[in-house]
Amino acid sequence: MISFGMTEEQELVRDAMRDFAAEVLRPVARECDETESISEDLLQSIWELGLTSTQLPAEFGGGGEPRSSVTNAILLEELAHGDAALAAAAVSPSLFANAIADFGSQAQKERYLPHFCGEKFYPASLAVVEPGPMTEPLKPRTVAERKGEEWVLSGSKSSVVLGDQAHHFLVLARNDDQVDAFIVDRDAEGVTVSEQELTMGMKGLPMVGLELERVHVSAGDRLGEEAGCDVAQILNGTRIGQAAVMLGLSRAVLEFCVPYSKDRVAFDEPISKKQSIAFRLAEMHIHVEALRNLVWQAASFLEHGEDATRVSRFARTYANEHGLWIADNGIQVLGGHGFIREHPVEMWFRHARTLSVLEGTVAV
Amino acid sequence: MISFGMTEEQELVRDAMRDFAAEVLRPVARECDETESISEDLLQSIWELGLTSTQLPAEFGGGGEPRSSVTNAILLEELAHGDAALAAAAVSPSLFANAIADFGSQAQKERYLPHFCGEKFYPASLAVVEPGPMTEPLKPRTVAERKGEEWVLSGSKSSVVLGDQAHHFLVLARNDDQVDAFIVDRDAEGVTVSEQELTMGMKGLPMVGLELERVHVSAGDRLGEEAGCDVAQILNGTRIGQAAVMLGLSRAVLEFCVPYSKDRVAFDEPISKKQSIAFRLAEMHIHVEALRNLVWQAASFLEHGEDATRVSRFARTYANEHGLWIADNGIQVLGGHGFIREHPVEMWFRHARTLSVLEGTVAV
Amino acid sequence: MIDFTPTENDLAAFEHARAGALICRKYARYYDEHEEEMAPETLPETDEFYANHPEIPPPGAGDTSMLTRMARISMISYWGDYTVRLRRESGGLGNAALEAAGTPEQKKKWTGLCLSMAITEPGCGSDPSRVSTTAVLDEETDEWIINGEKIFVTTGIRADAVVLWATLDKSAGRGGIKSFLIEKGTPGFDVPHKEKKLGIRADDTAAYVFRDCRIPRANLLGGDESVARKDSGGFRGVMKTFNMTRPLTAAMGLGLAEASLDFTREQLEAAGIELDYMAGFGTQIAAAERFMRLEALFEASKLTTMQACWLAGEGKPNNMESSVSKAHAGGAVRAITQGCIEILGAMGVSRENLLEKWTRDCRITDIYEGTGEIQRLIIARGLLDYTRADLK
Amino acid sequence: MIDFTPTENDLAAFEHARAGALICRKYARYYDEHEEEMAPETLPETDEFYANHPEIPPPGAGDTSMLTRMARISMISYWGDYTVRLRRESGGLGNAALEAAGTPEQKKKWTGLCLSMAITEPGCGSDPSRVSTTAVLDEETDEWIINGEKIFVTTGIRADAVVLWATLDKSAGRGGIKSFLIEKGTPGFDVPHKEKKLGIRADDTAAYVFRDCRIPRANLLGGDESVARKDSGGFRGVMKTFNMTRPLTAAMGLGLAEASLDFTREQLEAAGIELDYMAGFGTQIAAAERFMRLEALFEASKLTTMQACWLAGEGKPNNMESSVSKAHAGGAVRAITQGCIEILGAMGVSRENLLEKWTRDCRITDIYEGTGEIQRLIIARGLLDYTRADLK
Repeated sequence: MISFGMTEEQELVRDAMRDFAAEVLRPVARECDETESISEDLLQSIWELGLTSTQLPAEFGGGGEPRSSVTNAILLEELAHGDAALAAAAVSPSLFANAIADFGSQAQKERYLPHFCGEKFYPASLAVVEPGPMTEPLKPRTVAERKGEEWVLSGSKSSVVLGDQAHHFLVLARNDDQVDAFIVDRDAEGVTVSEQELTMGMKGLPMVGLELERVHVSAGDRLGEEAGCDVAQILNGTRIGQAAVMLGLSRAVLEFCVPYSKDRVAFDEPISKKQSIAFRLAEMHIHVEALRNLVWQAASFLEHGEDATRVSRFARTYANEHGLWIADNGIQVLGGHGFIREHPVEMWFRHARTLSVLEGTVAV
Repeated sequence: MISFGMTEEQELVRDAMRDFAAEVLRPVARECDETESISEDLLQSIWELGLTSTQLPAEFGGGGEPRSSVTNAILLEELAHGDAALAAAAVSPSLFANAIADFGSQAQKERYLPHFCGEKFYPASLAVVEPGPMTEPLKPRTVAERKGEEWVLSGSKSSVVLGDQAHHFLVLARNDDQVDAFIVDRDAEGVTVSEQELTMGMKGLPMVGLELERVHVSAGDRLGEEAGCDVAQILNGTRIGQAAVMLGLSRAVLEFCVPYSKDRVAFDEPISKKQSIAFRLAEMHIHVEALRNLVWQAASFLEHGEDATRVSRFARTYANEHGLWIADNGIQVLGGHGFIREHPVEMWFRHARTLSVLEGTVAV
Repeated sequence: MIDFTPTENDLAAFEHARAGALICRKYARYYDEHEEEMAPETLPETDEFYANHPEIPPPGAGDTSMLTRMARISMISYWGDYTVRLRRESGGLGNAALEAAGTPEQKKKWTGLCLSMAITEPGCGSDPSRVSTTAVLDEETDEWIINGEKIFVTTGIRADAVVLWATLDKSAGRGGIKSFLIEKGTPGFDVPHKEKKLGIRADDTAAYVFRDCRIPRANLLGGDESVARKDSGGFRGVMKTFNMTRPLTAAMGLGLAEASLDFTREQLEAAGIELDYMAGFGTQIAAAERFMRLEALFEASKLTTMQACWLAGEGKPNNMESSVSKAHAGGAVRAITQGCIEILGAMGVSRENLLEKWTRDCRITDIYEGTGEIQRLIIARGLLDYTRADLK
Repeated sequence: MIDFTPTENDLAAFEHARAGALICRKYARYYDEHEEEMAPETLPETDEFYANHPEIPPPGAGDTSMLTRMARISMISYWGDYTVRLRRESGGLGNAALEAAGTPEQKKKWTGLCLSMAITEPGCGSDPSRVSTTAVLDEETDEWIINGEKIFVTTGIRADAVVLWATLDKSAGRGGIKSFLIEKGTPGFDVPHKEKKLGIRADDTAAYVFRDCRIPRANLLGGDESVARKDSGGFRGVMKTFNMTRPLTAAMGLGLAEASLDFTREQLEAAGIELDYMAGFGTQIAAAERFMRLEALFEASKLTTMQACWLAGEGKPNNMESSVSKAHAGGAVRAITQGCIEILGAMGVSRENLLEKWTRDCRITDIYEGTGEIQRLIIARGLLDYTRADLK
């Protein structure tokens, strides 16, 4: 049944996240950006929302609630409305934990999931992006070679979120034409974690690079073990997640520009009374609304186990095209004030550009 | 020396063509479009402007004036300001004649050029486009096979302008990786000229398809004979020509919309006083001015024998991107009136879309 | 709940519409090239079609709601053709207005007729408050006397009667505008010509002229009461209609855009071009990437249109969403058809294919029922909490 | 004649600029990351550079004209970096205003100083007629008393003095605005801080505060006469300056866009992606086609900017063309840097490369010296033959 109505529960989640984003995330966003860090306290207080653990199976200590990609998209929009970088940080352990929950063998679930159900923030991450121009998430250059009972991984990854503190990485690697995900411990021999990468935006979400020099992992560390996993489905989750974050960011821009343009007087009236401004706000709204529908559709397909490949691409493509436009025009609406770091729009401009090119950094 | 000033002679040409376009072309454009034809009388009266013959060498009966691609770009802009289809028809014999003048052997020049220096309109055309999706002008599927002293041509062409009456065709064909142009007489065995093609716009410029079934031409009919020719340079001339026509068309849209929007009252004032309209007119003007510079640059490179490949692509790419936008927005400025065939903007919309996808139909 | 998966019953309804649309498409080119003819009320295939394709039951409790489904079915029907229908809906835009604002007596009398709606005048465009057609009450005969000209009257030739916008008092602006029911054949009501257009050529868009045309007092839509209740008069009645018609207008254009995408996809596939939806940005052949962007744009517009209808079905306010869907679709169909032509090249502008026709037909989407600019005004006012006077 | 081929002499000048720019680029990242520091007046390499790179003779009769060449040289210099220079120009925007509107005495006294220009106020943005900083003449002491705040003062820290816009009479709007020359260190003239910005961080954009700041009567730019001649006063003087500065501002942004394209081209080539300029539409890898579109946009903007300067050099009116070049470049640099990031992916936003910095730096192009919206207003007024009152 095609329907656009949130459940009551989803409305509650939305409201709670909206409040949290406004009260906790937005006030510290600028500081996190300028210091290029996120405090342990903040990560812990986000952790206590239970974003990761609530939807993990009860048998491993989770809340046992059925995972809803749609609900996750809703909450990501709200968190990203507070700040895109902190939103991504907030749900980053899910990048790893949900892949294990979805595709892990029983042994893998038993081993890893309980970590994500504890009281303390437990970082772990996904490694998709590789250095060099252009990104082909499903065609990694990192290789996994089977040697007897082991896999040997070699390659480089970049943009691994919270990789400075992650305990485990889920690394996409290629064995001939087959792409798999491998669980790699931070301390495994041959793994080098780089200094924090310096980026244009999303600086409250520390990222690192990984060098994998003939890293040996056991056959049991291939996600899903002998069954393998559906890497495309994992990537669809991240494409939707990034689109949801772009959605929240875009709405933040619009909602900042509306009152600003009503207050700001030029040529004897509020600039909001100029069609060049008013129509631009309308255009932002049009694309925010449309993007939300695309995100919801893709999340719904993913949630129901339908093939979400096309719809995820649509959400991500649209999010980039219009999210970048909206963030750019947020600056233009503010004019000179958009260019200085007193207002958040310049930060959102940097966030949007950064978010648009990083794959695998946030998921629903 | 980088300079943007027309010579006095160019200004004279511009003014003369502007008048001709306004007095002769624009008044009949709608009728030519609705009847999908161009009258012999009109072709003859255009012929008498000497657009083709003036710049052909005196030894073959031409005016002997040095050919100036820049001047041709200027005159095409003006003619297309009258009507894009009729502008293309006006200079169509040059597609063939100038290629002969530039790359033909002495024998070829002696044989063909005098036809274009007579008092009567002499149609001949270039065959670039092929049926099927997407166009790769420099990678034709039509093949030319060398058999002893002959070439055997096989393939299909479409969008051959004035092909219903052309005496000769210059056909692009491939021999392995080598692309050449071949002079094919209309009456050659194996040549089938289709019924007039029915198109969306540019209907005052009748076009046909060609079927070439093992058409034998002599070795002397390869353009340039043993020396061959620079097909890329011929195509650059057409890319610039099409950009120049798009430029004239775009300016026509703008110049129609300006007075219209000042006259048209809605919500108690001329719509031109709305920023949504006024800024759109400004945007049209910005792109018209920029496109003219690109066209002039490419024509100037071509004229001076410099490599015009990149700059021609820039002109054509920009012409399509912004010409299509301008023609589309011409309709929007007129609203409902833009949709009816009383005003020319709907015709220009069709012209622009048609022009944007046809290669080799007009040249500087 | 948020869900995007149609039920079996929904799918059957969509398939039904598509099968019918395919038949209509066979006639699409003919009636475009023969604009002087009217597309027939029913096609030769119509009876056989309905005999072989039993009616699909209306949505049940678990199905997609009626209006949401209707949005999708409209897209699919127009995917076949803009004008040709298996069986023409008997009503026009005026019927919706009658439904929304008519008195019980009026509904009883006029519902069976095809009613066009005449708003636009040569000088008024998207600004209905500038209506200058006048209605003057002749107290002696209890008749309205109508004078004025109307253009762009959709279904204007086929309609049996018209819902006409006229002003009782020009100085009252918007407040003075009322709607009147007028039958064809009434003395003083002329239909001088069918408009010649860029697209939707088979559609009978007409011009109407009224010269001292007299109609009974009872033909004021909504009855005399509508004159008394100043701020809930005819204008608002029609605006209410627009809340339903805007997304459906969007859906009509989107059907043509979807047809364009389907045609282009087939051609790309035939040419051996793969569409890899997992590929990274920039790594595929440009035509494929461009095409996927157009698909994303379509999908966004499709969902947004269905959402506006879904809200209406839920009885929720959808004024903003209606305008969003209309503005979005208006821009999307322009971009999609242009993009498909650019991708396909010369075959995109050939009249041997329908893509060039869809391009012309759907260009109306951003114009009628309020241009994209009018929709953006409505949206901006909503965002800024501005009145009509605050933002013009 | 219409010609686009630089002469040998032109090329030597461009090469000279490029060699210098390459040195500046080495410092670009450092001063971006250390915004609290000021980029130095000269670099360690400066003297050696000028020793090894003899000055290029000014344009001769057959060369590209001075102003046209200057546009291209600006692009090339900014291609190195937005802020770091081999040797800083001693002047600021205020020097151009002095040159355009100063009296001979003023020119003599102030030309040697670096003059910033202070127009924008916290509440006035792109609307200089809303200037609320006041200048009141104290007839007794023959001094002007200045009060108000200014923001976004380019070279505001480095400047020795400022050309300040202030109003003599708010009720006179634009007509009441005059420019004043004020030296740093004058009591009542404070420079509270350097602005923290998205980009051009090393550039010393400052805020100024004036509190009962007294300056000699003779510091009114253009002298007392400028008060008398109402309609050719300070405002027009500065607008005249803008006619020269708009295309040069465009050129500065375009230099950064060109740097972005050059970097992206290198990366594509290194990745083995061929750019085929003869290829048909849609047939290449998407990144290549996208890239060529960005190149075309750059080229269009480059030529348009040079044309505006060429007109100035010919002594021809260039008001429209100046705005066209500024509006075009403002949009082009936004699109080009965004496109390059999208093409390159993660490396595009990494601070290991300069692309992300160029993206931030050039974002100012569409904002200062009149936003893109202001330029479009000017262009639309020109097209429609409208006054400022006709189109707001």
